[in-house]
Amino acid sequence: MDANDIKAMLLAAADAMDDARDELCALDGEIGDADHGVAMSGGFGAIRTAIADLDGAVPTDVFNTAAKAFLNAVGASSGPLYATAFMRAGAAVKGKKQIDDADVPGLVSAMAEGIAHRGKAAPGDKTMLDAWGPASDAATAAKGQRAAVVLYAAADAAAAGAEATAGMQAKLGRAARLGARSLGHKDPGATSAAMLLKAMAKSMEKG
Amino acid sequence: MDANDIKAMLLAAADAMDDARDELCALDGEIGDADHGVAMSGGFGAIRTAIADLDGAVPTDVFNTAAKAFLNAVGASSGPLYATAFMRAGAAVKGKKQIDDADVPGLVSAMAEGIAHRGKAAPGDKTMLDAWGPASDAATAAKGQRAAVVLYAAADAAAAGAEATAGMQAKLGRAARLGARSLGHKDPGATSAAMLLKAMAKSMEKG
Amino acid sequence: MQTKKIINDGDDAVDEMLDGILLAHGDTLRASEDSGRAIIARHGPRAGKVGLVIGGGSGHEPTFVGFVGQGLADAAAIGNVFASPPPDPALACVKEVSGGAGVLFMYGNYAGDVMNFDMAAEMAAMDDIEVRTVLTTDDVASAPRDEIEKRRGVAGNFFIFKAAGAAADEMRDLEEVERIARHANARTYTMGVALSPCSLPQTRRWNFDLPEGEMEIGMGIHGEPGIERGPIKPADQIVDEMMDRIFDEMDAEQGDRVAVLVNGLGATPLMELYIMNKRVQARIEDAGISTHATWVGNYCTSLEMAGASVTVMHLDETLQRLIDRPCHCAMFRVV
Amino acid sequence: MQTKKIINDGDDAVDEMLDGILLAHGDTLRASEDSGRAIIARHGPRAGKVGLVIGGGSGHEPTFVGFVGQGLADAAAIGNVFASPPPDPALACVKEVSGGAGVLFMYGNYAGDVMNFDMAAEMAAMDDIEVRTVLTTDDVASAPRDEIEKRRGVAGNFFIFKAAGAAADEMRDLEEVERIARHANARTYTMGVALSPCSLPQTRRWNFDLPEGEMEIGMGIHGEPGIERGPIKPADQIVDEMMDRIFDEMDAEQGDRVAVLVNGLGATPLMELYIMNKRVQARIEDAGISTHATWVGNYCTSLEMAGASVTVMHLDETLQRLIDRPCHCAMFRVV
Ligand SMILES: Nc1ncnc2c1ncn2[C@@H]1O[C@H](COP(=O)(O)OP(=O)(O)O)[C@@H](O)[C@H]1O
Ligand SMILES: Nc1ncnc2c1ncn2[C@@H]1O[C@H](COP(=O)(O)OP(=O)(O)O)[C@@H](O)[C@H]1O
Ligand SMILES: [Mg+2]
Ligand SMILES: [Mg+2]
Ligand SMILES: [Mg+2]
Ligand SMILES: [Mg+2]
Repeated sequence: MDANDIKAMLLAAADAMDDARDELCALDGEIGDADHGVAMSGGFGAIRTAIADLDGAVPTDVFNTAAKAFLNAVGASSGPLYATAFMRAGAAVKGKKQIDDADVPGLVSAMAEGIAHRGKAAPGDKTMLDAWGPASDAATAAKGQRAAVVLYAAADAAAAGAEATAGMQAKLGRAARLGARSLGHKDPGATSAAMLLKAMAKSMEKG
Repeated sequence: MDANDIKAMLLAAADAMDDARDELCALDGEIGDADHGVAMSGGFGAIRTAIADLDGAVPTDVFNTAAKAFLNAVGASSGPLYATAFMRAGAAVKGKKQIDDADVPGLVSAMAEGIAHRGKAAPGDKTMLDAWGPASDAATAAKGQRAAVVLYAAADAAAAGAEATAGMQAKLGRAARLGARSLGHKDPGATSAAMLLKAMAKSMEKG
Repeated sequence: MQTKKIINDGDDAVDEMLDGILLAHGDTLRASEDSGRAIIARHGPRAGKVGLVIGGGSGHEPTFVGFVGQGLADAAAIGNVFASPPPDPALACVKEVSGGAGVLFMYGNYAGDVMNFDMAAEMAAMDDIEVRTVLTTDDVASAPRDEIEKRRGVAGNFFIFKAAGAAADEMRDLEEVERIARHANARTYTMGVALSPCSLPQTRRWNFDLPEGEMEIGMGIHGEPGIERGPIKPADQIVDEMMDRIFDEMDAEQGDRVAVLVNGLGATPLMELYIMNKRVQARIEDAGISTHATWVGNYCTSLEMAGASVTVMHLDETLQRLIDRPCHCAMFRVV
Repeated sequence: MQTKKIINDGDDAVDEMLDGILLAHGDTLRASEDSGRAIIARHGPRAGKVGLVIGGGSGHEPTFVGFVGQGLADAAAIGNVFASPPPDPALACVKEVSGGAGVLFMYGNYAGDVMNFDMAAEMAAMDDIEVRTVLTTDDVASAPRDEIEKRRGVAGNFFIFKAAGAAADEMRDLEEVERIARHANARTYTMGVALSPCSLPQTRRWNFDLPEGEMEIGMGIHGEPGIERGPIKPADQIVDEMMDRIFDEMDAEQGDRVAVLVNGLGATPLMELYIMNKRVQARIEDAGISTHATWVGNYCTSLEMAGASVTVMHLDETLQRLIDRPCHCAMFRVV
């Protein structure tokens, strides 16, 4: 898999975020400030534009470009979190022109670590880390299988993790002030994380 | 009929305005600024309070007290118009302790003249004068009959006049800017005028 | 269902508001002894100076009370919500601010206000105080040009009062202050647009309805119906319709200067007003004229109505000097 | 159905607003060369002075951009609606205002803002500019007292930024300005109430719902849910609930002085804010303390949200001097 496959993956994610924009805003409205969909579709929209004119790049360039584009388009909480995730992903495959299936679990884990590092969230805090954490574990467990399989495993784990956030009390982010009132609502960041991974898996399957 | 009968008449009018407050505001909302009911119930409410502690007064005192009370409680358009109407009524019966049936047409006409003088409206301008004008004519025509009969005649004429305002284009007041768009809407001031006269007639009948 | 308001008894709203204003701004404002509805500038009125008395219904704050202060109005007579004040407070204002040089009444051209202020002027005459009156008629949507005398006064009051107040502050005589006030009014043009109704504290019902997705151009600041209702348009189109109409009234020559007010009616965020201002300024530049000063914010409101208005004052040397002259009001300052 | 707004493309709203602001206030504000989202005070930043950089999401105007100017903030980093600015504009602000004495970041305590401004601070460190950070946490409803570090910054920013800006304007060093900023934050208490939701320009959907007849006490300025929802109460009761909570936090002694801000969230008329102020001042007097200065108006908004907040700053000699110190911002002045 080369830089173009990474681009394709990000473009698929961007489309998914456009489709989910209003749904994610509505989710964020329940326990946050109703803009998560705007942030994610805006951020990936910026990635779409930025990677379009990026020729002869290696995967790391694509990830670094994505990181900068997302960060400056969005700000918010998701900006630094995903920017760091993409920078870590870029670092994880530094120097490689081609990425093979065995690298994919490391990519997912690197993104999860970036988010954990930047956000200082703990598992169970009801954040996107509760999707990315399980995704990372599942990807690692699926190591050795085809990239698409690894990503589907990660996506499924992220989806389960996102579902589980409904049962968590928010400890960080805007929802934290809610305490018990945040129960019963899925965390928007965890939800979008699952959607992203699914879209990436799909595109990997095709490509 | 003495000062107390005048008071009773005004109190009856005050109750009528309270009942009609929201209806008159709604009418005013269609072609004006939605406050005519507030002005009329507020103005007559002030009259109610002012004449309460007014003992051993002659009719003129009652009318003058009503004029001042209404004016200062309301302002707006209706304030000066009804204040002037009441001052003219007071002048019309100046010096009298008792008012007999023959004085009543003069009272109604005095009020109509006061409104015409203060507002400089012409018949057909779609104002309260289009109720008070016909009321004055009807009262004069009914001269010689019992006070209640005179007032009922005035009230009926006012009601008919108010209905007719729906077919007029406003030339004065807030509705003037509407031109043709004011067609089909009854003038709130004409409507309240008819209600007032009816309440006064009723109270005269009883008393 | 009642509209949502943070009030106590709706009938007390105006008086409680005035109490709250005097508590917040007691350093610059006081109530007259004769009437709690007559708000007087602590600094401003002085011997030999023409007294400027403004006023009208409540619900337009900071108009009128917010423009009382040194260098602007000497006093404001305050009516009930959307209702002209009665003569008494206006007369109380006259007595408090009269410095022997006469008093000028300035207020929007509404039937009720005219009747009440005229009665006050008659009473003042009995006390040998000369009172002149200048009505503001800046709302270009409120009547055709050939019936200009029927037009209403709206947000343009801000500029018109400011010019007259500055002229009085320069110690010009009544004749001159009146002349300048008329001149300022003649050169001030406002167009408004409403997006939602407002509601009176006493009724807590919407005073008209404006269906979802619709706006009304030319609506009055009391919710008086306007000239055109239709679906909400993009900001640039709304501003273009306003500016076309304003330019149409104002015969400006290349290089002329204007002062601009982009005014919010109450519920419209600053973000939207500044987006409008971007287009307003572009149109002014395209017209080959230039903006001397711009104000953006809620200067003449209609309670919680959503909407905005654009006012353009066509400056000349005199008006520019008067607009720039410092003033210190509770809710407005030029330094 | 879309909410009613006077905008063009919702995604351009923030940038068009900033253009409109610079067109109206170009005499005091300019954009940085490096970032159109970094708004710099033309007067204020100078050699040897600590640079004060504030910022946060848009939609709260006049917070933050309106408080940029001589004597207050030197620059503001502007984010999307309700979203922290990215590090770039914050870094651009730092470079523009750094006068060799270090830079202080001040902004509300929100996860997103902390992450973005921290990244900017790290980048500034690479350029050997020392940046310190003070988070505002005045919203007493946003977390219990034992988790005070989790509280959000809301309308109290107004007082806290003002104090820090004045201290920097007095040419105090970074250490001292930071100390004063923390001190000001620790003595500033805000309680808010919301009556209606607001909507983002990009979605034009209500960001939460607040049924007819209901209000929510303690709601955040981004519509984050508050602490108590129920039927709308009379103004005096609402203010009492707010003041009880504020007094509960602030241990004032007889004769202490406070500064008061009665702030509108966007769609609430001045009439209601002044009615609230009447009660606020009564409660302060009953508590045996006194009000040094009061501001009433829209200072920290949530787009078109209806509602209000009350902020009390517990003054001491230093804070009183700093609050009184003149400042000249596009949307706020002390003279
Ligand atoms: N410290 C954190 N660590 C990890 N994720 C976080 C953190 N803070 C917030 N988030 C995630 O960010 C999401 C909200 O993102 P978004 O709405 O775009 O930003 P904002 O909260 O600034 O409006 C939350 O649902 C949560 O998953
Ligand atoms: N010049 C006038 N002459 C007679 N009646 C008038 C005049 N102007 C207005 N009115 C009457 O006043 C009524 C409106 O009164 P009101 O709503 O209380 O005052 P405002 O128009 O100041 O809000 C109109 O319906 C009309 O009948
Ligand atoms: Mg959010
Ligand atoms: Mg009316
Ligand atoms: Mg009225
Ligand atoms: Mg946000």
